[in-house]
Amino acid sequence: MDQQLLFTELKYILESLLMAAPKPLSVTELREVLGKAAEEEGASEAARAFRKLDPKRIQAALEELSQDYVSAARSYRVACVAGAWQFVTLPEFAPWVRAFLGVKNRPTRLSLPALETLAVIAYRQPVTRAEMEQIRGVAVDGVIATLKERGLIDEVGRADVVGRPMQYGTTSAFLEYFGLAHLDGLPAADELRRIPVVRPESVVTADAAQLPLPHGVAAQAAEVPATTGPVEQSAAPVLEAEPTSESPRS
Amino acid sequence: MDQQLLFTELKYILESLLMAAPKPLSVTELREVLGKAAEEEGASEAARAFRKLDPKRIQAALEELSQDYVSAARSYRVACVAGAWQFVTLPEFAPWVRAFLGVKNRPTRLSLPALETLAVIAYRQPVTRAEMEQIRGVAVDGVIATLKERGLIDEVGRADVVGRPMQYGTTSAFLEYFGLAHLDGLPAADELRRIPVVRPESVVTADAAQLPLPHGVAAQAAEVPATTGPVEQSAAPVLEAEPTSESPRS
Amino acid sequence: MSEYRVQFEVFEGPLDLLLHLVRKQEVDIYQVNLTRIAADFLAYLGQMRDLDLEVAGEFVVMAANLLYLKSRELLPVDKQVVVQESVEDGEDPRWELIRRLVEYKKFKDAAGQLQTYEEHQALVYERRAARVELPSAPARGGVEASVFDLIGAVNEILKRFKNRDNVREIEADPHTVSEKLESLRALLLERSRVGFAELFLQARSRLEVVVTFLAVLELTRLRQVRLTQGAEFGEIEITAAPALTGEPEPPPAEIVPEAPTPAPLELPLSA
Repeated sequence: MDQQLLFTELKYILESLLMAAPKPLSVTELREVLGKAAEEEGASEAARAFRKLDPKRIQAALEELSQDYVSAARSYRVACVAGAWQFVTLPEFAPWVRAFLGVKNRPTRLSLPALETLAVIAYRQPVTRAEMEQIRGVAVDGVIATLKERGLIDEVGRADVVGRPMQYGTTSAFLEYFGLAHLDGLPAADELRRIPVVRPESVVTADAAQLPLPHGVAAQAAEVPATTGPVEQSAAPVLEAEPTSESPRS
Repeated sequence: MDQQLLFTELKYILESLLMAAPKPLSVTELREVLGKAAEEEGASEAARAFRKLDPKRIQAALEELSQDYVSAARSYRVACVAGAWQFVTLPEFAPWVRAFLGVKNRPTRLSLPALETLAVIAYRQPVTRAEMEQIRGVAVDGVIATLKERGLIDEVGRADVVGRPMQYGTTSAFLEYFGLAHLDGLPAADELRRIPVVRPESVVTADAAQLPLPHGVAAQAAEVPATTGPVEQSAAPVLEAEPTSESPRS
Repeated sequence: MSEYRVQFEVFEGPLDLLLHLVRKQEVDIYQVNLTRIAADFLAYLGQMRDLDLEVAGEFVVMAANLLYLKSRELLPVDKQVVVQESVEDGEDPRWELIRRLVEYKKFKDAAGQLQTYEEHQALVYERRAARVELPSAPARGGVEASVFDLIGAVNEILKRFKNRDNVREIEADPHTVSEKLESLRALLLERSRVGFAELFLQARSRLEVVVTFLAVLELTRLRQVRLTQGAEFGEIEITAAPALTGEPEPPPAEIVPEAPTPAPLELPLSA
């Protein structure tokens, strides 16, 4: 069988498995099933062809499958949530599905402070309480307790600084709750993870403009996680506006 | 909305229901769901449009849906089996589906005694150990432990009789295990729940709790724990029972 | 802090309030007039006090910070001692505040996005397939049939009688469990293997179906018969177990043969 045909075949096999499964399936689980089917007595040539597949190929087939449903006008699609693939109904059919299955067993919606804190944790994990408070400008104790109780975050270690404070990270329940495939699926993930708030070339406030430009960038760089590397000024994705050359005062 | 559009909409709604439902659905059930959705607060115009649909229209929409899948090249289709509609995978994908259900779906099959006990609990819950033993004629301690361990049953209260024995009922894991939406989904539920088999005065098989024991029964009686105690005749609704020479109540 | 939020939920903290004030100025964060912002911020705190709302510590700290920045700006540029410091620190306090604001705003936006996802996900239902009908597979050894398989099968058979039932059934029905039990035993001794559905072919009423079913259950319980399926969802077969054929087997089997003549089973007659 040629490669393209095999790939299409693989896609349909995966599709049939998602259809028959009583739960979402990860690439690893799907790969195991393919392996097992290949080893069955009297396995077909096709079955044997999928014996030891590169997980990347399975991933690619699932992604193509998912794309198929985006273009097909149906009431459901294939989605990846927390690393596991599944068929899900589209939101516009919720009224009927709800009438049948009942309201989804979800706890009450998260408060805005909880969502903000969760966003900080999600993008900056592992993160300490002090870091969260620095970003949000308020105490986060109560919110952390709530988020932990709901299983959306957990303690993931201790920071290597004085006092060895607890660090927090998000759980897979977090991904499930928001329907995210994985953390990279967070909106604007790159931007928020890297602290891209770079001082504009022409400076913000009046007096600063008159300074011999501080090697302020250097100081800032210290805050940037080591892995990020040096921050190019030109690459600075600025939030929503042009930097100004004008002093706001005046 | 014009008729054709409504019909197409209906088709997709039914499709989403079949997709989300953990069991096959009959036209009657689907019609009920549509009715329920129409009565929800804030139901959309579309939802209200399907309030009291002619079952024939639902049937027609399902048939058209089924046709859609015949022409679509997918790994599954919509089928009607024994009057109930569902998504089923195509036979050519059976090797994989079987490999999956074989590996993943059931860690270990329940033993027949476990299933019997589970059936008794499912149909007669809340039910005490004594009642189960009365019905099954053997001690159920081990089986209860197994079922509890697997999360299929749980303690749900205490019976209002002497000794206040623990009562058991099935859990939601039970429903999942058997792919049931709710307890009413148990096969022949009404039928089997209603059979009030009258307890015999003298029992055929060993029923230690109730009888002046015939000698031959001694061996089995040992299996029944002493704690079982006398069981109220009238409080013994049983699933399966020994025929009796005289009905105690008639 | 939590009591603060309860009382004044509009702003979650000083940064939130600052962002709001920046928006009111209708300028970009980078262009914000700190002097005006400081004044607005203090005014807002004053209002809170007037309303007898407790002003949280974070707000007070921020107010102090803003006042400091404002005082700096009021000085002529050449008098700003801080400039040197700022070079040393590599950090201009104004810039630092703006950086925090920009960063905070991004997280606030991200939180808003998460909220959208949250709402969306509440409306999404995942498929939880029931066990799929498998085309009969070349199963080895046969699978043991569960009670549920049985009940399912009976249910199917009962459906056939749904429409046929009529008043006649109210009359004494000849079928009893014990009778069925005996005829089943006889049948199995003769043939040693019977199809489950076959048992019901001759049934003429719902009652007879139920009675037959109970007899099968009873025989299973007594381990006199075994129920097997060639494949999952395949036809259920009943075979004679050693206990029935007279070979040595555990006690339960020995008890039944002595069964006294049983009375008819009482069933509710579905009207």
